[in-house]
Amino acid sequence: MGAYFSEIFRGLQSLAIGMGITFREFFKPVVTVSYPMETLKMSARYRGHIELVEDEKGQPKCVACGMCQRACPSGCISLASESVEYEVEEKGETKTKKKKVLTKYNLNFTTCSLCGQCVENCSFGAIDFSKEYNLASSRKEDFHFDLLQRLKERNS
Amino acid sequence: MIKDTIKKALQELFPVPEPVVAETPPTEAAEGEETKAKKTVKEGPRVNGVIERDYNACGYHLDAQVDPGELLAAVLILDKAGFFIESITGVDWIKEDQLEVIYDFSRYDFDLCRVVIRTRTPRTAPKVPTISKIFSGANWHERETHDFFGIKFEGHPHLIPLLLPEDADFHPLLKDFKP
Amino acid sequence: MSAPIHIQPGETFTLNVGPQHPATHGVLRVKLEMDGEYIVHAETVLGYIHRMHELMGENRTYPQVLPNLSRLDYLGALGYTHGHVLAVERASGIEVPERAEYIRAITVEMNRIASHLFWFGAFVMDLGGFTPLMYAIQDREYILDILERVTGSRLTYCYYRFGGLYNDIDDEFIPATKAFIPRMRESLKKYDALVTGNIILQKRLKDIGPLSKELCRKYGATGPVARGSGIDFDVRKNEPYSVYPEFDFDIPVYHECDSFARYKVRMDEMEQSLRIIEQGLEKLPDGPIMPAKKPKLIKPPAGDYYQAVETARGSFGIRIVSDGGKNAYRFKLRSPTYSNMHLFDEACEGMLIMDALALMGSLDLVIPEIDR
Amino acid sequence: MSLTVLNAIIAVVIAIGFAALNAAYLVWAERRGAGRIQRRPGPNVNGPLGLLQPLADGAKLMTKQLMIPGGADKALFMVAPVLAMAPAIMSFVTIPFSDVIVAKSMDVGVLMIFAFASLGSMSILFAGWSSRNKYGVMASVRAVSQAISYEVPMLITVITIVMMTGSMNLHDLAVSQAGGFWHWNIIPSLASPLMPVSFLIFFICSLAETNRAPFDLGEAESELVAGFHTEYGSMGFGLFFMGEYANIVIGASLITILFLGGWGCPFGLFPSVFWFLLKIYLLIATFIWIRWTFPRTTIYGLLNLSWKILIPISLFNLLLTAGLLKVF
Repeated sequence: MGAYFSEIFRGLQSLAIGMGITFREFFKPVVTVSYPMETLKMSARYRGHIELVEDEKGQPKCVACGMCQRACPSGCISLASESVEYEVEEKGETKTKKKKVLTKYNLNFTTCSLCGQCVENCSFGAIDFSKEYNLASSRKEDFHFDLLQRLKERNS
Repeated sequence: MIKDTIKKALQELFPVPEPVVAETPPTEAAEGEETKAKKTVKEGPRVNGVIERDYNACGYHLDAQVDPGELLAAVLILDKAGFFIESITGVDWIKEDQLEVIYDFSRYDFDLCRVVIRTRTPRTAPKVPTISKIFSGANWHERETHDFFGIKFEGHPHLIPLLLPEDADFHPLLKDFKP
Repeated sequence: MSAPIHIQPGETFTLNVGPQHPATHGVLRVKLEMDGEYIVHAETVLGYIHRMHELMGENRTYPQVLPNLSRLDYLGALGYTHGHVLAVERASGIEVPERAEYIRAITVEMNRIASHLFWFGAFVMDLGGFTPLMYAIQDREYILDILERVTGSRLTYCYYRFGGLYNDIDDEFIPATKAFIPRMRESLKKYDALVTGNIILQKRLKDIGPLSKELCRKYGATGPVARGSGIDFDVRKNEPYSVYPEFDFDIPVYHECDSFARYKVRMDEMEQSLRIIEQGLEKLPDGPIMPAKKPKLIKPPAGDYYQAVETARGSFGIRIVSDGGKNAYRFKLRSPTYSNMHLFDEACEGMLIMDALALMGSLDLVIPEIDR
Repeated sequence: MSLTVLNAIIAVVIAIGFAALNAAYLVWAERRGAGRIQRRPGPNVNGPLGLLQPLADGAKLMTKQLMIPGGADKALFMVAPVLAMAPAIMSFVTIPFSDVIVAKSMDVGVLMIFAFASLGSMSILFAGWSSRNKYGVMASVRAVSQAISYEVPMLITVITIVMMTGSMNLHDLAVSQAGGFWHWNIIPSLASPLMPVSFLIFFICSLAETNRAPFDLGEAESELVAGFHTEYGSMGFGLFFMGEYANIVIGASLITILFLGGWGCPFGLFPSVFWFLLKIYLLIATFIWIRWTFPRTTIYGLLNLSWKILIPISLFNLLLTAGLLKVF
């Protein structure tokens, strides 16, 4: 009999403690962020999709070596390049040299797993993570990024 | 040490234990009679027997290879010694035209001893007895191995695809699998 | 609570719990044969989110598989990637600098707390209490913020590399983590008062869903499920890896075998993880985070390698069978919930459906990790 | 048309309006309250403080298609939601909000409310059964066993009070407690020393009767998906929802009249409808507060609580009060 009543009493007591906690929480400030109205700043190391890095002249640093393409586990990077001749002054004389110039750098973000292998494998520091996270669309094509185009838009 | 007891017990499975001149470490401790002829073939499959492995390099202590026929006896030894089943998986050795089934066992106590039991079966008609009667937990592991490799576990109560679709007739982890 | 069942043939009905059901936390389906509210027979149907990670592991180079591991278990992803890097390091004999190992241990434990917190919330939500989930998520967000600043992602981390880490911790990591520890202890007290002590919860969990020691062994259950059944087994202690031998921590074990024991194990584990983090921050050595000498291409010598780690859900094992190439010849993932879930079929027979679902919640299921 | 009929119609229209308004804004209050307990704002986009949210919800529910699952018993399926809402509205008719505001004062008001409350559990049975859903059937069986086992202690408690007052008229019950809070039934007196316990029992039973957490086994969303209204969409679901909240208002009103002095001011001054509304909304706030604090009980835990704890204690209280009333 004693155990019967003591269990009821302890039960009610535990319920009262629980209600006390939610009562206190009720008066504490709200912790959420009203997302579309307020946004958070992403941390410095946040990994968004990749973005081409430009040099001082506003051109992509990329030399089109294709390391990122090879390192990518999901094959979401495709790039193309062409050779262009250019002239350099060397020891007083002009020489023509060839170099690869990036003509296309497409990222298929639908399959990207944001592992960072491409950025890690780039020996030239030519790609970096963007801080963009407001990416939502019902169309697949919206996630096929032309990174060269985006670089131009950023500069203009 | 549980390791030595288990090793001894497993070695007794091989009727004529013959000390073999060890090649390099891993030292071979025993071998089955019928595979004696094969051991000279370096490329060929491993001979049956118990090998004590370097834990730091491999991650397990005892590595026993048995014939499918001896499998139940070997697993019973481990069951009696209080091992629990970690996993069952297969490997497709397509060059040797064999499928290997690997059973992992470990212990709950601090007497650390991981035992790997392997058995090989021909690729054309892969058949291994089920151990789900001894370890109920082998049921799903065997079904999964059946899914991926098409190995038939004889006596299994419910050998239908587990992870693959119910009507799957392909075995994706076989090396000659074309999606 | 179970009752002797006397079933007349044709008097049962089949109830499909899942693949879309609030209690299964994912696309798991359990085919229950019911007699009223009592379960007569259960059959789990898997494979709804099967992605064949093992085949991907054979088709990709070792570094390329790294992001796959965090997709196994989205709640405790770091533990799984830890297992993978340790396995490859064991196979190819790469030495890891001490600082990297310490950071790994700290971040894994943080992730373990985050995972347990989410489990705690989701489990109480299974039992019908919604508010604890929100409190748990608040604390979990704090952990995710810390981890995001270091790793760059919040959920599917790809932070560890063979031989070390992707990048070193930042300046804010240590103060933020130090501030987190007392905050978390405060929260644990709150959870204790709000949930653990609650009479309704205790009535629902005590003596419900018994899993005997022998059942656990036959099915190979590990992690908190085994520890709630009185099995003193934790890979961190039984088979020490990484820098865990350096830490002083306890393995909570409860002998009641019921759902409440499993609940208590996880709640106590959070406290133990806090202790590990505390010690890790104290002992954190200076130094490089990547080894000076590391092969450019990872090609483990031919052989068969196994590595087990203790993740938030139990003993996770990776078997790498190498033929000396840059891809694994066989890449086997031994996931803990796979074995833990398996015993549900046998354990839930004769139980009421609501008790069975409480038992299922106490197993801490993450379906992508079962299906791989 | 005679005047009494017209009166009755007006009363019913006002009752429907009151019930609908309450249902709409109690949902809002519940969501805001739950939000604050969980330290988030709750609905705050539609209108100031999200006050237009109920309108948006209502518009959404009404514009949705009403689906009847194949194999369902169509007639019952359609009747069930109406049956959930109608008795709740009917109960409002006899509830006195103040000394003068009452649609129809009846001598058996208490009985009538309980009679209509039992109809409510019938709607759950119909809904679960007719929708031909296994979860629905299980939920409705649960709800009925729950309703049966909780009406017993509830009625025993009511009998205790009726015995003390000597009337079944809700108006008389409230008037008998006029004066300060020391006259209220919740305060133990010499003749009824266990009244706070009775109050607690009645409170728990009304939680169970209205299918509120922690006794919401009928809808137990983590086990039975949505319980008896799994198959309902559109306004069918809307009616169940409104019925639930209307029942809560009735439960709170009953508690107020039986235990908390009805429309009387705690200090014996200016009794009015204001005090009545204040009391019922404080009680409803407690309902909400409880819902967002506790996990759900099990079906057997719930029956154990009723048959092993509530019924014996309330029976004991009944006998004790009966004896003491003779003495004093």
